[in-house]
Amino acid sequence: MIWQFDLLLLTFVVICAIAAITVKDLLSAAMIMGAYSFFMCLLWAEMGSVDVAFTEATVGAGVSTIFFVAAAYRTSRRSKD
Amino acid sequence: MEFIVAKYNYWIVIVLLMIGLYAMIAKNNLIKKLIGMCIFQTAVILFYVSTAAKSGGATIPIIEHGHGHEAAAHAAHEAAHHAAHAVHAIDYVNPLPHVLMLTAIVVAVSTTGVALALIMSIYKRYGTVEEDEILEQIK
Amino acid sequence: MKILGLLVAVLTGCMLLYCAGDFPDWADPNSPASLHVSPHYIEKTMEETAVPNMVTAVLADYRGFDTMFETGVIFTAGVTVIILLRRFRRKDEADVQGDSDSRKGPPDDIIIQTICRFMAPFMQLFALYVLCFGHHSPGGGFQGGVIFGASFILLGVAYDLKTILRRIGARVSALLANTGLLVYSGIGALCILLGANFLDYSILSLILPATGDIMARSHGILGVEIGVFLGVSASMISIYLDLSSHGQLDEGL
Amino acid sequence: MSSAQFPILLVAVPLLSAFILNIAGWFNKKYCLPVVIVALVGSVYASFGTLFTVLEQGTIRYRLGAWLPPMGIEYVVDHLNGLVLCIVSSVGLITAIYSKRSVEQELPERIPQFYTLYILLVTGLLGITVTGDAFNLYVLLEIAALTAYALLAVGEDRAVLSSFHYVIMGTIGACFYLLGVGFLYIKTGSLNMIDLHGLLPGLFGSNVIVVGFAMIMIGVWVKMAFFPLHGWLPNAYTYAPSATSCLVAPLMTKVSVYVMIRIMFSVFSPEFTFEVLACRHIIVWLAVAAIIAGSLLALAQTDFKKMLTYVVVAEVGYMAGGVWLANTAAITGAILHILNDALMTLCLFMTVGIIVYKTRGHQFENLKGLYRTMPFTMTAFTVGVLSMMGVPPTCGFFSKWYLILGAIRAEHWVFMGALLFSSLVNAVLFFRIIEIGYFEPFTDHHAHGDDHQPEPIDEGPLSMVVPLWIVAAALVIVGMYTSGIVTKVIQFAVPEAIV
Repeated sequence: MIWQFDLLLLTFVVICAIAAITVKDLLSAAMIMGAYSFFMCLLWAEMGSVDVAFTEATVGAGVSTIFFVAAAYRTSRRSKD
Repeated sequence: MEFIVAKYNYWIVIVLLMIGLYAMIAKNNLIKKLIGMCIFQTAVILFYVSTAAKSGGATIPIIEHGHGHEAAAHAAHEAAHHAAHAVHAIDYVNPLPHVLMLTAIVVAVSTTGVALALIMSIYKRYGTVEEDEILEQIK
Repeated sequence: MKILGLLVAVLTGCMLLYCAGDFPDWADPNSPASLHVSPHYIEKTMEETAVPNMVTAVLADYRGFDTMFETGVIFTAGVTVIILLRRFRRKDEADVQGDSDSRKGPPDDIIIQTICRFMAPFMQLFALYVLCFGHHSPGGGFQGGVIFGASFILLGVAYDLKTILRRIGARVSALLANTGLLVYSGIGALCILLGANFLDYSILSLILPATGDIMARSHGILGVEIGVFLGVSASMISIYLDLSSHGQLDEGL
Repeated sequence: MSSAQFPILLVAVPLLSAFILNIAGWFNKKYCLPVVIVALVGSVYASFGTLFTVLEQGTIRYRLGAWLPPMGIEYVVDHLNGLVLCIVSSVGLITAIYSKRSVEQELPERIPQFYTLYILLVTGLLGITVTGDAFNLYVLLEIAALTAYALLAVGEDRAVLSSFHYVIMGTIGACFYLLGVGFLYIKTGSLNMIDLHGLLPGLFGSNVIVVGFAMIMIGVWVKMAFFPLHGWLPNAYTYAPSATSCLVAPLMTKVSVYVMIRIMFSVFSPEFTFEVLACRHIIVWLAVAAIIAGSLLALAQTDFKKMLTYVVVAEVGYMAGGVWLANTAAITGAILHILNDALMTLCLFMTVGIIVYKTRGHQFENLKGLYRTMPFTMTAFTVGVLSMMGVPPTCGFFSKWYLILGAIRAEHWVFMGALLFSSLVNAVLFFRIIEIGYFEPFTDHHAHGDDHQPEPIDEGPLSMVVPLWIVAAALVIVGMYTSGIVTKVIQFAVPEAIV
């Protein structure tokens, strides 16, 4: 429960969230979403909830990033906004 | 100032909720709307997990000296043995929100999977994933 | 549309800020949330279910009904992706080519393929470890199932979809998902047949050899976790199979 | 299998049969529907058994996994959700029998997956109705929503886009509900509804509870398609396959109204929702807006099915307005309207299904001259129309009667005016349909594009017309027995604290 580490991770999470929304290329948006999920997983592990962190690491960072990449391949990579 | 520092986790949850909600409604690209939905759902999960945290040296919700199956086989003796060093609620993190959030994470992934399948069918039907181009084709 | 989104987001934000001041301080040990129900879980789990990992105990036993429906949610996602994308009739028009220029994808890189081929079995072994040690260490049915599914998806990404289809076809993954769910709800129904309430594992001690009521709960949790493991891993694979090949199950990413 | 296990058999039998059905479906498509029908017959039997047990012994509390309530999850069945259980399971059964031909025509290769999702949707709705735990309600809302997204998306060409909008709105609603439950959890520490009911009165002052209530209400209103948040409903239900709209239109909004009533009265208390929060009148004004907007937009449609979806939005305004008028007559009317409106909407959407099955379209010109070619279907449709307008022998009249009585007693003349106005508009709407059906000459307009020779339009298949007639008869029978239903069941469902 080191609050400096906690605060640092929280700022990273917010930066990744804003970046994932504003970036134009969908593939990099998927990668930033993976980073966002990974920072969330670190945050929860640091808060003591190891099971949720484990699930978020495997499900959030792992599988849903692959789903986004598969969708970006099957549709178009560029997004207008 | 103390008022802010004591609850900084909840301010970040509110900021993430606003980002997610804005992206879901205002973004034009359907996959961007979906990314906003993921952020919105993870923000709710972060809210629940931060209700579970306990300061003051609370460890993860796994009892350390529960030494495996062979000790717990003879349950009667076990109860007496356990009375020696009973478990105190104060030095373990609250496990209930963790259970709820395991469910919420899996629900979030399932909704993402279904929404992506819908986006791919929309792309096959309309040839684009941009909201305005689709609405033109419908009119 | 942008102003509406901004307006709704700021409005909800203010509503939440208005009440956020009234939250108990973050992480204070005597906030109401950690004084009402959770002390029972922390103190009684070891006596009542002989499972050191409280989260797995609460997940599969105290609130096991939630987890059954949650596995139902991931199963529904699998069936939904099949019903939406799967191409049943061959005479459908050719697949719409995504316009991304990397359509052909990177050339098959020998390094990636060999590394993935080495890692896949160890990932599957680790997944089984996570499943079986869900009682003592963080992990359990969900995490193990996703890692097991991810090992096949890794092969699918490194090579192509054929490698997954050779190992787990579309029909096998659908049937596996069903058996996983049937294992879970079957254990619940078994408890009714033996005369207790739904999902009450202590009644299983009648049929499990040489186990008291408490150990029956621990074995019940393990059985349920295996059901979740099968259901989640098969659903993940079947979702990936359909998402990456748009239902044609020919060449993936 | 003693009757004590009925509350769980309601949900466990369809759930188990969903997986058995999916396995059987992979081998042979024909096994799917019999399993669905057997499971739903068991579910209907269990739900009526539960209702009769509740009538004799009062509220039943079934502990899952034999844990004491705040620790484990429990099922609570009282008069209100006993009634809603019977509606959900019987509508599910009738629509299952009805859907055989129309699914074979519209979704020939996807039958196993369709029926798996169909029975999971009915399981989700039954689970929502019977559960006594706030978080379990969220998980079941999610199952019902996810299956509804899929079932709505396999319809006509625009179905996929409207289903995607439904996904976005539905997820916003579900996450608002989850956040609201989180607010209650952070202040009380418990998730069990009865436990919350005990803990909350001490905390009514704190604004976390007030905002938590508002968040839960917004989430439920999105699911209910209550007026300002109804954007997703018309397109989603119009372009859906006809078997899906026969199941989803009568049930999804009514079960969400039940969830709103359950949260207002069983989690929070009536005096909190009506006195502490002074927003009662605003919400009744929203209901008035829902009724007027729904009726006027229905008038403006040229698509028969889309017109009916706007009528559903108006009916939601009836029920929400009735509940928030906060007197016994109005709440009795609202609960009775859940029953009546489910039957009326089912009857109308079944007629649309038969018309689509025969003429492959649901525009107005498909209706020309149908009274001569499809006499049985259209007479049952006329019974549904009479009930929608509120003509005495049918059940629609009685719930409108209670609602208007409640509006008078609450001196809310505008709500009463809206009720009368919408009955008038319903009359105009449906007489327009009957006029097209009777007097316009029958033109063989359809099937110019079909490759096979356009078969003559005659009466709908028996397996679709007989369920329609059962529902039309039920409209009249429920109308006759209204006094019995109200005195025996609904009287106890209304909380005593209301004047």
